[in-house]
Order: sequence, then structure tokens, then C-alpha cells
Amino acid sequence: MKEINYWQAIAEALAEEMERDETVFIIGENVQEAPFMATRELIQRFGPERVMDAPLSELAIAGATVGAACAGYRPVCDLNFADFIYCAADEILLKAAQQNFAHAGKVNAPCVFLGVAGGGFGTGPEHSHVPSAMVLNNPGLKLVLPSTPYDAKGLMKTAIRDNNPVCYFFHKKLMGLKQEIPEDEYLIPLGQADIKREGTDVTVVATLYMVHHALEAAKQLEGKISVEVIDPRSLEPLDMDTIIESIKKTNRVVVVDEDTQRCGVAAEIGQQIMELAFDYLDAPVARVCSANMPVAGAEMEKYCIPQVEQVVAAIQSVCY
Amino acid sequence: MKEINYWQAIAEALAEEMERDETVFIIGENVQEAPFMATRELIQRFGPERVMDAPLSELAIAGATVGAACAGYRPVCDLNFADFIYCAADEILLKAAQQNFAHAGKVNAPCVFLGVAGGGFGTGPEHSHVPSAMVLNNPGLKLVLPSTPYDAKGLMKTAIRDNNPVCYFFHKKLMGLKQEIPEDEYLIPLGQADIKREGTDVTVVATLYMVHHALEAAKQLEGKISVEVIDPRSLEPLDMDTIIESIKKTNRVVVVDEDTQRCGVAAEIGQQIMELAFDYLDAPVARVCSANMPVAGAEMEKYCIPQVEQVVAAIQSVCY
Amino acid sequence: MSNLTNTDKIELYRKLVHTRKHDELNVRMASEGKLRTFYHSAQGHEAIGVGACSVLHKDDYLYPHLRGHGIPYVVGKGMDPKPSVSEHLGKATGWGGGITGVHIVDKENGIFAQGGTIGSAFVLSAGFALAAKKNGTGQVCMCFVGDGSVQRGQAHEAMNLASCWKLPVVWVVENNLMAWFTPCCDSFALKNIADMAKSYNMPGKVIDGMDVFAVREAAEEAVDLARKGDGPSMLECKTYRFRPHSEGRPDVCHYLPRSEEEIAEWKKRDPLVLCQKKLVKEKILTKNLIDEIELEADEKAKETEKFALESPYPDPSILNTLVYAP
Amino acid sequence: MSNLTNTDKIELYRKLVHTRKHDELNVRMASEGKLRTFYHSAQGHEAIGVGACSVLHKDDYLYPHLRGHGIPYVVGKGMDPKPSVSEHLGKATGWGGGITGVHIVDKENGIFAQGGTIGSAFVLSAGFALAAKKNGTGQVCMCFVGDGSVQRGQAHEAMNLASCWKLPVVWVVENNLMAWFTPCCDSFALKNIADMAKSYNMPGKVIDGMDVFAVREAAEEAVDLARKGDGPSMLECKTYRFRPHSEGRPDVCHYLPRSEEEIAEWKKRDPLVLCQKKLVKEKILTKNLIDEIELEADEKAKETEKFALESPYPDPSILNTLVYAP
Ligand SMILES: Cc1ncc(C[n+]2csc(CCOP(=O)(O)OP(=O)(O)O)c2C)c(N)n1
Ligand SMILES: Cc1ncc(C[n+]2csc(CCOP(=O)(O)OP(=O)(O)O)c2C)c(N)n1
Ligand SMILES: [Mg+2]
Ligand SMILES: [Mg+2]
Repeated sequence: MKEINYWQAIAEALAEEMERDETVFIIGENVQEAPFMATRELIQRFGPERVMDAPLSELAIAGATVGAACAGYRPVCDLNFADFIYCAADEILLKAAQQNFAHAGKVNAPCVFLGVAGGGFGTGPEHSHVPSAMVLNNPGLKLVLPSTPYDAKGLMKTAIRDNNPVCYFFHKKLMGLKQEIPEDEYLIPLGQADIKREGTDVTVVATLYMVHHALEAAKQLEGKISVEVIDPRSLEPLDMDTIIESIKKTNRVVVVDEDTQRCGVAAEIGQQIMELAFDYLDAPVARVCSANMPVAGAEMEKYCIPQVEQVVAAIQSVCY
Repeated sequence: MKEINYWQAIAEALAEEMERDETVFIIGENVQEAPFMATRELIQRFGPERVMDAPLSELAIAGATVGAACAGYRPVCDLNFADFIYCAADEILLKAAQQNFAHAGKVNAPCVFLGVAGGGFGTGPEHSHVPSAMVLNNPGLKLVLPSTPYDAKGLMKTAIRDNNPVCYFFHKKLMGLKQEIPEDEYLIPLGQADIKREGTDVTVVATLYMVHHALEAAKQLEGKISVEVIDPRSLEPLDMDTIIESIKKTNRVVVVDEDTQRCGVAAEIGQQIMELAFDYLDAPVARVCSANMPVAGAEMEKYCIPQVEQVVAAIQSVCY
Repeated sequence: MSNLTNTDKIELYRKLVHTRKHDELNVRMASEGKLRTFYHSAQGHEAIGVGACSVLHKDDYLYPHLRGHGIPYVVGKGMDPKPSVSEHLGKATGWGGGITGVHIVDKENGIFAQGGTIGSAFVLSAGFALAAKKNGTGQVCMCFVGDGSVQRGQAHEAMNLASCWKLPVVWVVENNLMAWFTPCCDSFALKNIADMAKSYNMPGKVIDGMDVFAVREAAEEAVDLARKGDGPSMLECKTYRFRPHSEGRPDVCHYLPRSEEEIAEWKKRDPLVLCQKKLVKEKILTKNLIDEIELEADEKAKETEKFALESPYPDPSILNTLVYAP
Repeated sequence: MSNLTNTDKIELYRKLVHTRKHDELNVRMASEGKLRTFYHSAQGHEAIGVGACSVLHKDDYLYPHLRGHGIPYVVGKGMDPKPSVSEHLGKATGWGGGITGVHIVDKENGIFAQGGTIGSAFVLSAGFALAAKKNGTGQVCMCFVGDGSVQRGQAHEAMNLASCWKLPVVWVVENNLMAWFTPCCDSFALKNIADMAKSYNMPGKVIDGMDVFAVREAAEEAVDLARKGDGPSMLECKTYRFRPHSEGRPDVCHYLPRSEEEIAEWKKRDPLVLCQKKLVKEKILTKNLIDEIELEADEKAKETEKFALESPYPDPSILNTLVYAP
């Protein structure tokens, strides 16, 4: 085992996959400096042909990613902020997502769209979003949301090897998070939830930084309410089985998600729970999400994105 | 009263508002011919300064719409296909949506984004979507989805007068639908649901063309199940009161929506119903939506978008 | 061009005729209400796809413009246009498997994608060209777009990126003076789109898009540059669409009917007529050969129609399996 | 420029100094960890915003570039930069009400919006210019962007649309040879961005962006054209950023440290130094006046800091009311 932090885990996964497979390359704005992964390792090791600093042209970057992917490469496209998915929505949400389907499975587009997501630094409305629902609402894309260094590495390797376009959003607040991970290579399959904490009274479903909010809430409630925290790790594919199993035990559930509440991930999971486990529910599924507003910056941010107290309150509200 | 069809209703509303308010103008590709409203009335009456054929430049068209709106105009931006919202996602889903919020309410952006939406003609994945959830997931935009000529006219007039950006999606399959409407001017407030059919056994919530599927299903079930059909007409603002009132009576509900199922409108309404009326529900909220895939074209389309039989089956499934 | 043999020249003529006949077939079937999707006729545009694609190798990447939904390009490249009608009927034998009723894909022949939003061609083709460069096997990408497409941001970003990275791509702009109902004079501030190439420091040329030989020659030059590693270029082929934007829709400029005289004037330079005249004058084409080619193309079109009508629809149960690749 | 009075010239110098002092204030507070958001210093860029905005009327539209988060532009236009620090602290007295910690808006003075995605400036400003044209009162829109912004599709679409419609807009490109960590030589295929204006058949000029008088003169000319109804133009002002892209971030070119010599070379042409030297040489500025202006600007900066620190945060209960305008 070795200790590694979240961004190192991502960088390590990229390096290992680039080493293993010549068709993998990174493309984006300033990826050589890799501003959000704070590493110059990749450019130094693989050179500018495989770590490609592109012009400030999201349409071209994302479009070229899709094209190169169709033609047999496995590009990793760094969007910088995940929010910038809006700047190439046609290319990502339509072209990448629909490539396989719209062409009868004759050509697919294996690529990864990387973006740093979420709040915590007051960076304001166009730099603090976790645009998950938009991705899920456009089938054909997979969606990975790692909450730990271990997950970040194992899921990235799988994402790169996946034959489909995968959105991989990592979280600003987790960059420095440390964890022991195996020395040896490992992969984590997409669609396999991880029970981050076992409990018996209530199930909390959360991804990315919200997993840590959920764990913190669970800690605060220790002795009073026994909280099970489930981290689906990917939302497409989504491991509903693990969630439903847990609910059959707890009969109560809170979904915590940092995307905007309305038409968000929590509503989808809530509705699926209702469809699959209505008779097991002792209380309506509660959700804690970003408020139905843009994410404000600076001091006002905390009123827009989920806080630990809200998670605690939601848990208490379903455990009446 | 006079008989008028759906597209004439939209054109009439535009003409009346352009007459009333000099700041209203139309901008888009080929709006002079108005391909989807099949009318040359507006260009002939208001001339090219107010019915502006723009280059094939969605970013510029939508961006200029937002800019002109901030500066005191009330542009109606015709996106052609509603799907093309992906081609100007930053401009519409971020810039228009967040203008008021991100600038502390000091400058707002009153404008309408018009798009023809939905399936029925086999036009394939980038020309058949009803991208509602994407709009709702980005607060700051309103969303209007008219199902009849009467609604289309009254809601369009209100949308133009609204001080916020409004997405107004009208449906391909409804273009020729006729209805008697008042000779005199009328407006329909946003956020006021219309009960399109009264019933006692089950509530069906639907918008746009799906209202007609719901009405057809209700007719087929006549004598067996008494179906109440509620058309919210706008999804932001959304009249949950009317929906909840109905559920208190019927205790059963089906949401029919033509957007993609996952993270769609039906999940949001379902979740809200669970939050607001859990104890009134005798069955889980059922949803009938477009399948979790792109909308195929030609013969395959019908397997992707909701069909009347599915609505009938869903109603029966909650009325066990 | 000087190095074209008589056979080459006849072959180009033959391809023009086949393209036209297949286009006419689609137009007729559209008018009979048989096509399940819209159809954008290529009549008037044939020389561009045919001429330019005739210089491509099998493994070169090709991104077709929407005109003819691929027909001029596949015929130009020497492929079979047979799956065209099948696709428009939504049949499983269509070139996109009948899933969309429109799109064309043929991996073996370098066609990897087609999109329904105008302008995507630019950025996706930059990606194919990037792959070509990385492959290092001298492949090029040829991408066809309309004048309207050039008005989109994708055009700018893709041309800039491709030029910075010296990607082997040739952008062939089919300038028919109009995008949908809006004429170029109202949506460009400059006269020749080819001049925009200067912004990207790449060659840009104006070509007579009605002259299949002129197109072929220019394409050959541009493709050579790209193969040599000298980067992208743009060819602006001036042309005209003889039919409405899409079948069954009004044929207007802004909102007034297109000028009959203008259409008639351009039809005098019908690419098939120009080519035929030239080859007859050069005594390469005989009346017999002309009839023979016509007959052959008619036969081929009939075959295509029959094939399409008799083909099965896709099995709807596959739809679910197509959302994600295995 | 010939028609600038001595007072005008001193005023320009004064504005440069005020801009620099306010920028230094933000930089210091960023280094002290007091700012709640990132800060993109304008040091090196001052002459552009100050020079160009000094020719604007109060009701002209202004879209600032991100450098200095508005300071050079508002100072240039004669507005008060006081709300700058407040915004960065997220205070209610910030120029965007402290909601985002970044954006500037001032309806009375023609600032209607600012976006966080680079390039939006182009398309939104086309909209302001469209409004200006419709108003018919001779207003213009001046929009500042970086070289990086020009690489986005928005630039192309907006310039094309504005030129087709002869919209009164002046695009001022602050070309500091670099976007984030990527140098222009790797992300443009041509040398002078101003040459891109040809694609839109509009004037495009290269200006010494370190010379406030040169900028002012070029801006005056371009604004006159726009006011007369002659449409848009582009001014490419060559400049250099003296500090890292944003405070506290590495200062690299691709991934290697920026050349110290290059920075030193450019600093010799510091816009404040250039202006001061010139006016001293012309005997318009005296040592006394220089000191006086320095003092005044220091005072003003102190005031700004105090004002910001003492200002209240917004009341969070308003957030809900801001999502939709009443
Ligand atoms: C992004 C986008 N905007 C609008 C359309 C609708 N549309 C389809 S074809 C077309 C005109 C295309 O013009 P051009 O590129 O010149 O090709 P042409 O049809 O003239 O051959 C338009 C506006 C679209 N498909 N995609
Ligand atoms: C659409 C978009 N892409 C990327 C970014 C991240 N970003 C912020 S500033 C910047 C560089 C801008 O360069 P330039 O326009 O030249 O302005 P400069 O900072 O050099 O003054 C980048 C890439 C962004 N904000 N928006
Ligand atoms: Mg055209
Ligand atoms: Mg720059």
C-alpha cells in the first residue's frame, strides 16, 4: 500500500493507461500544466504529442475528441471546469452520446470528458456546478463521480478502457484528500456501488464530495441514528440493486446530490426507489441538493449548495 | 369565438404583442418564412427590422438575444428545432438563465426562446427531442409547453411580457390542431394548470402532445377507470397545488412526458408528489416517458417515444 | 487534370449520372410520400462530391455534406449508393442501419459519423484528421460543408485548430449561395468564403463547382498538400441547388419565391451537361456510350429501389443494445 | 490625438495610476488571502481599458475583459472603481452585489452583463450593439476580449453577424500573447489577430497596447465609424501581462516558467512609465503633479479597501428572490 492523494490518483491512472495503450492521449486547454491536477508528470513523461495543449476552443476540442475516438483513439478530453460542458453541449451531449446509437452500433466513440466540479471555493455560477443530470438526461454517456483517491484511480482506468464516452467529474474539495491505495494495478468496474459506511436505520445515497458530508452527518448522529452511506460511484451505469437492498433493511432513505435539485439526480433516484421499493418505504425519499438557483459565489455560495446540517436534518426528518 | 389552429395561434400572439410593444422583435434563421409556423404574415406586417433573418449562427443569435434583452428589448429567438438549444447551451442555459441572479437583480433578460419540439415525424435524434429537463435543471429560465391553440396563444402573450427568459416549446404534431378561441385579447398566466378532463380514479399529468395521448387513453378507459387529465401548461412556474389537490381525490397518478425518462420531468414531479402527498398515494407514481435512449428516426421512432398504449397500461398498473 | 486518362474522364461522367439518377429516385419517392424522412436533393451539386471524392483513397476519411444524404460522395469515392433509399425508408440495410433514416456510416470506407446539426462536420472532421496524423500513414480527411455551416463557430474553431496542428484535412465548401432560405449576401460580409482561409493561414481557393474536372484538380492539389504534412486547405466550390432546400418545402429566398431566371441561368451550367458537352467535344463520349451509361444508371436505381422496398426493418429489440457499445 | 488638451493627457495618466493602484490593492489582498475569489491582475494591460474607454459616452455599452475584473474599463469611462474590492469580498456593495464575487454590472453606465465563460463577451456585445442600433441614438458598444477569446466560435459568429448587420460595436482585443498558459504562437496560425477582421470585411488594426495615446486614438476612430453607422471594427492591442494568469497560480508557458527576460523586456514598456515619460518630456507632467496623483490614488485605494471591509454581506434571504425577476 502507498499513500496518495486524489489528484495524484487521477494522474497515476492516466499515466498507467497512457503507458499501456498508445491510443490514449490527453487534449484540452493547458493540459500540460494540468491546472486542476497540479501535475507536470504527464507532459514530462509523454510529451506534447500525447498531452496536447489546444487553443481556447471547446467546440473543436470536444469535437476532435469525438472524431478521434470514432477513428480508433481513446482521447481524454479535459474540459477544465465541468461547467464548460455547456460550451460544447452539442459535441458532448449529442455527438458523443449518440454516436453509437445513431449509427446502428457501427462506430462507437470511446473517450473520457474530464472536468473539475462542485463548490467549496466560492468560484461562482459558471465554475461551481456538478452538471450530472444533464449528462444522465442524454443517454449514451456514462457518468463517473469518484469520492476517494482509491475510487478515483480505479474508476479512471476503467473509464478509459470503456468503449463509450464517459464523463468523469472530480471534485475541487477532494483534491488533497489522502488515502492508502494498493501498489499493484487495480480497476473498479463502473456500476458497482460502494457501501462507505454500514448502518441499519437509514440509507444515505451520495456521490463525490457529498459522500463526505454524508459520512460527517452519520458521525454526528452516531449513537442516535445508525446511518448507512452508499456511494454509487457511477450514476450510469447505476447500481440500484445495492441501494434497494439497503432500503429493504432501513426503510428510509435520503439522497444527497450537489447538482441542482430540480430534475436532478436525487429526483431520479427517488422516483426509481418509489418504483422499485414503494412498499418498503416508511417515509418519503428525502433529498438534499443544491438549491433551485445558480450557485452563487463567495460568501453566498453556502446558501446554494448542500451543507452537513441539511444532511443531518434530512436524516432526522425521515427517521421520525 | 373564431376557429384557429395551433400555429396560427402562435403567430397571432406574436403579431399582437409586436403591435402592442415596439421592443418585441423576432430573430433567428429563416424566421421571415417562419418554417415551423408556416406564416409569412409577420414579415409582411412588420418588415425585416423586426423579423430578422440571421446567419446560421446559433451562438450569436442566442447571445444577441440575451444582450438585446438586457438592454431593454424583448426578443423572441426562434431556435428552429428545440433540440438546437444544445447549440447555444452556454448562451441559453447559463447566460440567459443566470443574468438576473448573477448580477444581483440589477439587469434582467426578458426574452423568449422558441423551438419546435417532439417526435411524430421520424426526424431522428437531433430533431425530435423535447429538452424540458435541461431547461428546468438550470433555474432562471421559465418553461412553457402549450397543448392547444387556446393555450398556445394566451401563454405566448404572457411569455413575451414576462421579465425573464422563457423557453416556449411547441409540438410538431399539434401544428394543425384547431380550436375555437375568443375574438378578444386574453392572456393565460404562467403557473396555472388546466384540468383538461375531470375524473375520480387516477390523475394523469401531461404536457404538449402527451396531453392528447392522455385524453385518448382516458377515452379508451371510459366506463372502467375515470381519468383526470391535468396539463400544467408551464413547468416553471409549476402549479403543484392543482396536481396535489387532484391526487388527494384520486390517490393514484401517472406522469406522461415526452422528454427522456432519466432525470426528466416525470421524475421531478414524482419526487415532489412523494414529498408533498406521500400519505395520499395508494400506488407509486408511474411515469411514461421517452425511453432512455436517443430518439430514433423513421420506423424506429415509435419505440422511443410514449405511445397511447403505454399510457393506458400505466394507468391500469396504478389502478390495481 | 492533364493526367486524366479518357477512362478516368468517362468514369467521372458515369459517376455524375449515377449520382443524379439516385438523387432523382429519392426525389420521386419523396414526392410519392414513401420516404420516412426529409430529403435534401443534391441536384446541381453533383460535380463537387463526385469530383473531389474521386481523388480519395479507400482509407481516407470522408465527412459528407447533407446534399443527397451522401450519394455524391459515396459514388465519387467508388462506393455503392444502394443503401441510400433503404436508410430513407428506415430499413436495416440502410447505411446507418435505418436507425435515424438519414445518417450514413461506413467504417471500411472511412465514413465514421454524420451529424444532424449543421457545422458539426467541421469539428468532427478535425478529429478524424487528428487520427489520420497520429496514424502516420498518409491518410487525409475530406470534409464537405455548406456555406451556411461556415457561419457557425465550429468552422472557426476547427479551421484554427487544424491549421495550428497542421492536420491533414481538406474542407470543401459547397457554396450554393444560400442556407435554407437565407442568401449568402445577407449572411456573409465578404464575397468569397475562400478568403476566410487567410485567417487560418491556409490555402483557400474559389472553384467552379459545376465543373467536375476543376473540382477534381483542385481537390487533388489540396489532398497532396495534406498528405505531405502541409496541413489543411479550403476549397470553395460555387454551385447552386436546383431544387428546394428539402423536398416538399417552399422554394423561397427569405420569404419570396426564388427567381425563376436565376434558376434557369444556373441550369444552363448543369454539371452533367457541362461534363457531357466537354467530353463529347473531346470525342471521348459518344452518343452510344451516353445512352449506355444512362441505362446502366437507371438499372442501378431500380435495383436500389427494389432492394430498399424488400429490405426488412430493424428489429426494435436491438435499440436498447445500441445506447451503449459493448 | 492631436486634439487632446493637456488636461486630457493628464487625466489619462491619472486614470492609469488609479487603475494600477486599485489593481495592486486587489493583488495584495489576494496574497493576504482576503479575496474570496480569484483575481486576474490587469498590470501591463492598463493602457487599453483606460485609453479606449475614455472616448465612450456614459450611455455607450461597455463589456469589460476579465483583466482587473473591470477596473481599467470603469476607470477609463470615468466611473468609480470602489465596488471592486467589495465584490471580491462578496459584499453587498460590490458591483455585482457580491453575489458572484466577480461580475460587474452598472446599468446607468452601460455595463449590462459579464460572463464567466471566455468568449461570451462577443455574442452578448453583439446584442448590446443590436439594441444600440435599434435605439437609433448613436450609441456604440465597446467590447474587450483577450486573444484567447478570439479562438472561440463565439468570436466568429458575432463578428460575422455584426458586420452583416452593420452593428455599432468595437472589439478591442487585448493580445497579451497568451491565453492561460498557452502562447498565441501555438494557438493561432496567423501572426496578427487584426487580420481576421478581413473575414468580416471590417477594419482591423494592430495597436501598441502599451501606449495609452495610441489606443485612445484608434478607439476614437473606430467609435466614430460605429456611431456613423459604418459598422463594427476590431482593434488588436499588443500587450503583456506582468503577473501570472491569476493570483497565486503558477506563471508558466505551457508547463515551463515564463522567460524572465521576456517579462523584463516588456516591463520596460510599462504603460504607466511610457505615458509618464512622454508627458514629462512634453513638460505636461511635473514631479509635483506625479506625486500628487500618486498620493490621491493611494488615498482612493485605501478608501476602497476600508469601504469593502466595512460593507455588509448580502442578506442570504434575497437569493431566492433573484432567480427570477419580478
Ligand atoms: C445547428 C443547426 N442549425 C440549423 C439547422 C437547420 N438547417 C438544416 S440545413 C440548413 C441550411 C444549411 O445551409 P448550408 O450549410 O449552406 O447547406 P445547403 O443546404 O445550402 O446545401 C439549416 C439552417 C441545423 N440542422 N443545424
Ligand atoms: C469557455 C471558457 N473556457 C476556458 C475558461 C478558463 N479560462 C479563464 S481565463 C482563460 C484564458 C483567457 O485568455 P485570454 O482571452 O487571452 O485573456 P487573458 O487572460 O490572456 O487576458 C481561460 C482558458 C473559461 N473561463 N471559459
Ligand atoms: Mg448553402
Ligand atoms: Mg491573452
